[in-house]
Amino acid sequence: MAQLVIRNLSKKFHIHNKEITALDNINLSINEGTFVTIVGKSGCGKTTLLKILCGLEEKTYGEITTNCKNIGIVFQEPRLMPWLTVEENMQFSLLERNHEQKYLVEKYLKLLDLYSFKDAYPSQISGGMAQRVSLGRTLCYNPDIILMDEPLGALDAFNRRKLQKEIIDLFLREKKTIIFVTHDVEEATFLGQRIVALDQGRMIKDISNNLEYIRKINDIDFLNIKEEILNAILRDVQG
Amino acid sequence: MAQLVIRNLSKKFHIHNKEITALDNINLSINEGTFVTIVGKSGCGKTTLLKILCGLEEKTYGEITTNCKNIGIVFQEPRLMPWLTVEENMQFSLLERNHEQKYLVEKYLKLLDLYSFKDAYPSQISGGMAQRVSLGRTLCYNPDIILMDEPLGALDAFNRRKLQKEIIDLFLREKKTIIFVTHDVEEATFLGQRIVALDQGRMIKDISNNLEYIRKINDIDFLNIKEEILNAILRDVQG
Amino acid sequence: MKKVKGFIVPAIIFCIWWRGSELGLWNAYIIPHPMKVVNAFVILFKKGILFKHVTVSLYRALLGFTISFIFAFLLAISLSFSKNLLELLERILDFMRHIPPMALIPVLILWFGIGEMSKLAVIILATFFPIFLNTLSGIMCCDQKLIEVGKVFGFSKFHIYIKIIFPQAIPSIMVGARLGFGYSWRALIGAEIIAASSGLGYMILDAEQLSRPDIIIVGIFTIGILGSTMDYILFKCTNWFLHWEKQEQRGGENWLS
Amino acid sequence: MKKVKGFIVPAIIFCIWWRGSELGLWNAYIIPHPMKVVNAFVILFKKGILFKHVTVSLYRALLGFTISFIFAFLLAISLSFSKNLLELLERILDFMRHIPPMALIPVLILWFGIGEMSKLAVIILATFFPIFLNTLSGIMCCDQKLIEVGKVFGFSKFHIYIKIIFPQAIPSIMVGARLGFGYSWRALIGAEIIAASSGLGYMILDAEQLSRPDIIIVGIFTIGILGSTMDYILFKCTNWFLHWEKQEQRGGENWLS
Amino acid sequence: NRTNEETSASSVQSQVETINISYVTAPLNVPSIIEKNENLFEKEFGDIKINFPEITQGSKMTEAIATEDLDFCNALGGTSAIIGKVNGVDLKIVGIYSRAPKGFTIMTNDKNIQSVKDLKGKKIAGPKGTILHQLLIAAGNEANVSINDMKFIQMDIGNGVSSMMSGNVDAALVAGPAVIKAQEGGAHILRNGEGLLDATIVIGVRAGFLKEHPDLVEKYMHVHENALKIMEENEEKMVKMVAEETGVSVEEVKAMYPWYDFNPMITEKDIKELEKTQDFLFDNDMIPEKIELKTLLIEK
Ligand SMILES: Nc1ncnc2c1ncn2[C@@H]1O[C@H](COP(=O)(O)OP(=O)(O)OP(=O)(O)O)[C@@H](O)[C@H]1O
Ligand SMILES: Nc1ncnc2c1ncn2[C@@H]1O[C@H](COP(=O)(O)OP(=O)(O)OP(=O)(O)O)[C@@H](O)[C@H]1O
Ligand SMILES: [Mg+2]
Ligand SMILES: [Mg+2]
Repeated sequence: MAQLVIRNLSKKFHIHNKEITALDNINLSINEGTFVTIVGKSGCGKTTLLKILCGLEEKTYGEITTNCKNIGIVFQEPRLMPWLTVEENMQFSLLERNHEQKYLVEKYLKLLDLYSFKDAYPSQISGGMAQRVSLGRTLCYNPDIILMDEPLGALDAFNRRKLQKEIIDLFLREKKTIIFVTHDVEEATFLGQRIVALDQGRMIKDISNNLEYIRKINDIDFLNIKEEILNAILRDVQG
Repeated sequence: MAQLVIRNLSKKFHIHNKEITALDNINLSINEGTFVTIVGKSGCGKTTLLKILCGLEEKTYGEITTNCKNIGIVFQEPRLMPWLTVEENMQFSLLERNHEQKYLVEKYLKLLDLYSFKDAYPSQISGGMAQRVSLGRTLCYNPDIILMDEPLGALDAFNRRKLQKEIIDLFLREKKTIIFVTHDVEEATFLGQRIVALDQGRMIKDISNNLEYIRKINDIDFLNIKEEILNAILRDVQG
Repeated sequence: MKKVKGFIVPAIIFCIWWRGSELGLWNAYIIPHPMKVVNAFVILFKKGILFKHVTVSLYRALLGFTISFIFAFLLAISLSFSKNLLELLERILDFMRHIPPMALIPVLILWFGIGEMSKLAVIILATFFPIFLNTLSGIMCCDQKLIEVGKVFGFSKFHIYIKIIFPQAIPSIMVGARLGFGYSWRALIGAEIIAASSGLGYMILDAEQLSRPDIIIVGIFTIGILGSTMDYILFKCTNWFLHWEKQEQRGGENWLS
Repeated sequence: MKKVKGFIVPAIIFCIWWRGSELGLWNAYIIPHPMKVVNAFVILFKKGILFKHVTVSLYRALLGFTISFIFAFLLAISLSFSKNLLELLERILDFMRHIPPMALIPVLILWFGIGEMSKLAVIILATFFPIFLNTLSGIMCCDQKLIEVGKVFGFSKFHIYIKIIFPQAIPSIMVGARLGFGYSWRALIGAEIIAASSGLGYMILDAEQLSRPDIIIVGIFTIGILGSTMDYILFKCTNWFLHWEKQEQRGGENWLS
Repeated sequence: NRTNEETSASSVQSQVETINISYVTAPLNVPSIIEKNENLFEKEFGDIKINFPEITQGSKMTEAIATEDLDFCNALGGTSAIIGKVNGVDLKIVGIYSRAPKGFTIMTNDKNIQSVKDLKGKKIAGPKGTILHQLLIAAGNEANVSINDMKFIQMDIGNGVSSMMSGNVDAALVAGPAVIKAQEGGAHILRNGEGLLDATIVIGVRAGFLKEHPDLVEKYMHVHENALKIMEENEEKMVKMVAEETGVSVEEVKAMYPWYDFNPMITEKDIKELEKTQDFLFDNDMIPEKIELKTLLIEK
C-alpha cells in the first residue's frame, strides 16, 4: 500500500500580480520504505514540493494523502538556532533527554564528524559543518518519512560520498521512506530507488532504479540511467 | 608584479578555550589578472582565508600586502537584504544610479536568468536563485579582485556549467584577478589558472594549469591535473 | 469588519457605565452619569474652550515628541558609533532614566523659566528613553552578517547605517517611537502643572481642583481618543512612507494597527 | 577602568554644582549647596527615615513591576496567539496607552481605595506598556524560517514559544523590562500622591510642601542611584540566568551595562 | 433613595471597626500633630482602629470623602469644602480648625515691589481656587488693583515659590513653613490676610458617618479640644514635637504659632467668612452655583 499519495498537485505563487506556477499537476504515489530522489534545475519547484508535503506551504490544488504523521525535513539552508551550540542544535527536536536519545545525538555527532565542534555556536562553524548539523538534527528526530532538500549541497566530494553512503546505510537499516531532493543527476542516480525529474513544475520523468546498493558510478547500467535523466532534462531545455 | 602577497598567514580561533588552527602558515603571491582556485574539504579554512583577504576577519599572524583597494566577495550564504527586491539587491553596492550602472544591473539580471524575478523578494525565490543574486550583486560592484566563496554551490549542473563559462568569459574580457573557492576538484580544475589545495589550514598543493579555456573535462591533461589534486587531498586524508 | 471589532469592548464599557450610573452602582461624584459628561463636553465644545486646549496640547506633545525623537535618535547613533561615549554616558543616562520628571520641576523652572520651554522639558524627559533605548537596541542587535556585506562594498559608516542597519532596526525604532508618543501625551498633565493656562492637562488639573469630575472625564477621553488617533495617523503615514509592507516579507507584523 | 569612566561625567557635574554654589551662580533656594544636601542626607540616614522610605518604595516599585511584567507578558502572548483577541483589544489598549495615570487617580481611589492597591495601580499603569509592546513586537518580528523548523518537528505552540520565539525575542523583552522598571521608579511620585505616609515619592512631595529643597535633592539622588543600581543588579542576574552571553554570538550587544 | 436608606440602616447596627482621619501638617497644624503623636484618638476610641492617610490636597480629600475612604478631614480649606459640597460631595463641617490671617501671605523677591499696588501688571503665582487666591483678590481690591490687571499664574505653593525665587514670577502666594523658608531665601512679605480674610480652615466629616455615628463625631471633637489643652499645658515639649514633624526650627514654630487661632467653635463671624469665600468662588467662576451654607454646617 502506498504510504504517500499525491494527486493533481498544483501550486501557484503571486509575485507582484504575476502568477508563477511552481508545481503543475504532480502525481506521485510513494510506497513505504522507498528511496525517492527528485532532481531538477534551480527554480523547478523541488523545495516547494517538499514544503507542501510537510505542511509548511498551502497547496493551490490537488490532494495529498498519507498515513503517517511524523514527517521530517532537512531544509536547504541550515536554519540553525544561533543561540544554541552544535550539540544543542542537534538535540533540538528532542523534548525529553533520556539515555537513548543522548546516545543517538552522540552517534550522529561522530558520524557527521562534528564531535570536536559540539560546543561551537553556528557562527563559529563552516558552511559545510552547518549543513551537517542540520542533517543531524533531522536524523535525531527520527521521522517516518524524511524529506531532504539538497542536504549535501555545501559538501566537498569526500564528505559528500561519505554521507551519501551513510544515508544509504540508514535507509537499508531502518527502511525509512526518504524523499531526497538534489540538483545533481549523479547523486540522484546514486541514491534513488526511484528517480523523479522535475522541470518548471512539471514531472518530466519518473523511473525506477533497481541497481543494488552501493552503486558503482562507472557501471554501464548506472551511466545509462543517469544519461536517460540527463537527456530528459536537457531535451526540455532545448524544446 | 604580484598584486596580492600573503606571507606566513596564520589564523587561530578559540571555541570554549579549545584552540583551532583554521589557517597554518599560508604563503601565496598572486599576480594581477590571474584566476586562482582554492579547493579543499569542508572546514579546511577556505572561507576564513577569503574573509581575512577582504578584511572581515583579523589575522593571527603573518602579512598581507596588496596594491588595490577594491576587493569584492561573494559570500558562501546569499546574505541578501530581505527588505529589498532581487533588482534592488543586485544594485545594492551602487550608491549612484546612472545609465551605465542601470545597464550593468540589467545585463547581469538577464545573464543570471533572474530578469523575470526582478521584483521578487528574497523569501520568494529559490535557493539557487538567491545564490545567483548574490553573485550578480558582487559582479555589479565590479571590484579589482573578486573573491568567490563557493558561489555555484546550490546550482544544478546546467546552470553551473553555464555560469562557470560566464565567469571565464568575464575573466577573459576584463582580466580581473579572481580567487575562487570551491570544494569541487573538477570545478577548480575547470576554472583555475592556478589551483591551490588546502587541508586543515595548510597549503598542500599549489600548481598551475595552463590549459586553454574553455577546457574539456574529458581531456587527458585535464584529467591528469584533476587526479594530481585529488591525490594530494586524499593522501592527506590517509596520512 | 476588523475596524468594527475594535469598538466592541469600548461599547460594552460604555453600556456598563450608563446602566451602572442609572442604577447608582457607584458614586456619581467620581464617575458621573454619561449624560452629564456629554453635557460638559457640549458646553466646552460650543464655547471653543476644548478646541483651544486641544490645539495647545497637540502642539506641545508633537513638538516635545519631535525634539525627543531627534535627540534620542542622534544620541543612539552616536553611542552605537563610539564605545567610549557609551561608557562615558551610560551611568548618567541610567541615572536620569529613573528620576521622576515631576521631582525636577523646581530645577526646570530655574533653568527654563515658566514658559513653554520647561513644559517641553517635562515632555521630553518622559518621551526620550523609550525612543533612545529601542533605537539603540535595534541598532546593536542588527545582523552582523548583513553589515559585513556593506563593509566589503566599501560603504562608509553613513551608508552602512542608511542601507543596512536602519532598515533592520525599523521595527524596534517604531516600537520606541510609539511608546514615546504615548508618554508625550501622558506627560501633558505633568507638564501643564507648570504655570499653564491652557492645554488638556491644565483643563484636567483645573477641573480636579474645582471638583468637576465631568470635565475630568471629558479631558481623559479627549486625550485618549486624540492620542490613539494621532498615533494611528502618524504611523500609517510613516509606514506608507517607509514602504513598510516590505517588512511583511520578513515575517514581521505590524502590531496594533 | 570601564567602570571608572562612567563616573567621570557625574563627577564633573558635581564639581560644577559645588563651585557654582560657592560662587552663588544660582539661587540657593532651589539648588542648595552640596554640603546642605549632604547634611540633610546624614540626618535622614541616621534617623533611619531614609531607610524606611527606601524599603517602602522598593517594595512598591518591585511589586508593581512584577505584576506589570506578568500581565504584560501574558497579554502579549495571548494577543500573538489570537488575531481575534488582538483586534478586539487593540483600540482600547491604544486608548489606555495615552491616558495620564495622574488623571485617573480619582477613579483609582474609587475602585481601589486609598491603600496600597491604588498606589500599585498607578505604578502598573506607568509600567505596563513598554513591557507589553516590546514583548509583542519581539514575538511578532520573530524569524519565520526558524519557526518553521519547530513546526516540522511537530512542536506544540507552547514549545515553539519556549524554544524558538522567546530566545529570539529576549533582546526586545529586555528593553521593555528595563524601560518598564525605569517607569516604575518614576511613577513612585505619582503613586505616593495618594495618601502615602512613607516612600521616597512621599518624602519628595512632603519636602516640596515644606520647602525643603535639600531633602528633595536627597530624594532625587536616592531614587536615581537606587534605580540604576537595582536595574544593574536585576539584569545582571537575569543575563546570567539566561546565559545571555550566548546572544553575543549573534552580534547582539547588551547595551548600557 | 430606598437603597440608601437600607444601607444606612444596616450599617447603624454594624460596629465601626476603623476610622480614617486625614493627616495634614501644613501650614502649621499643631493640634493634628499632637493628636497623632500622643495617640489621643487611639486612647479615646478604644478598640476602633484609627488610620491617618496623608491626603493633603483639598480636592483629593473631598474625593476620598465621596468614596467613603475618609471619615474626617482634620483640616480642610474652606474653599475646598464649599467646592466639594457644591459639586455634590456629602460633607459636613463640624468645627473650625483654624483661622490664620497672618499665615497666608503674598510674597515677592523683588526689592522694587513694596506694596500690593506695585503688583499691577506683574506675574503672580499661586494655587487657584484657594484661600490664597481669595487673599490676592481681596488685597488687590483693597489697593485698587483688579485681578485683571495682574497676571495670575496657577501653580501650587512649592512651585510658585521656586518660580519666584528664580525670578520667573514677580510674586507668589505662600502659606505655612514655606513663608519662613522664602524669607530665609531673601523674599519679603507684601501683605498677609490680616483685615482681609480669616483664612478659615474647617474640620469636615462625611455626612453619612455623622448620621450613623454622631457619638463618635462628638468624641472626635472632644479629642480635638483635648489636644489644644495639652498644647497650652506643655508648650515647650509640644513645640519641639511640631518642629520635628514639620522640619521647621523651634524658634520658627514659636514665631508662627501665635498666628493661628485654633478655637473649634463655629461663630457667626466664621459663617460670614465662609459666605465671603463662597462669593469669591462664585464671582470668579469656580463654582457653578451657590448653596445655602447652613446645609454644610452641622445642625446643633
Ligand atoms: N568565527 C569563528 N569562531 C571560531 N571558529 C571558527 C570561526 N569561523 C571559522 N571557524 C573554524 O575555522 C575552521 C575553518 O572554517 P572555514 O569556514 O574557513 O571552513 P571552509 O573551508 O569554508 O569550510 P566549508 O567548505 O564547510 O565552508 C573551522 O574549523 C571552523 O570551525
Ligand atoms: N514564497 C514564495 N513566494 C513566491 N514565489 C515563490 C515562493 N517560494 C518559491 N517561489 C517560486 O517558486 C518557484 C520554485 O521555487 P523552489 O524554491 O521550489 O525551487 P527549487 O527547485 O527548490 O530551486 P533551487 O534548486 O534553486 O532551490 C520559483 O520560481 C520561486 O520563485
Ligand atoms: Mg530549493
Ligand atoms: Mg566555507
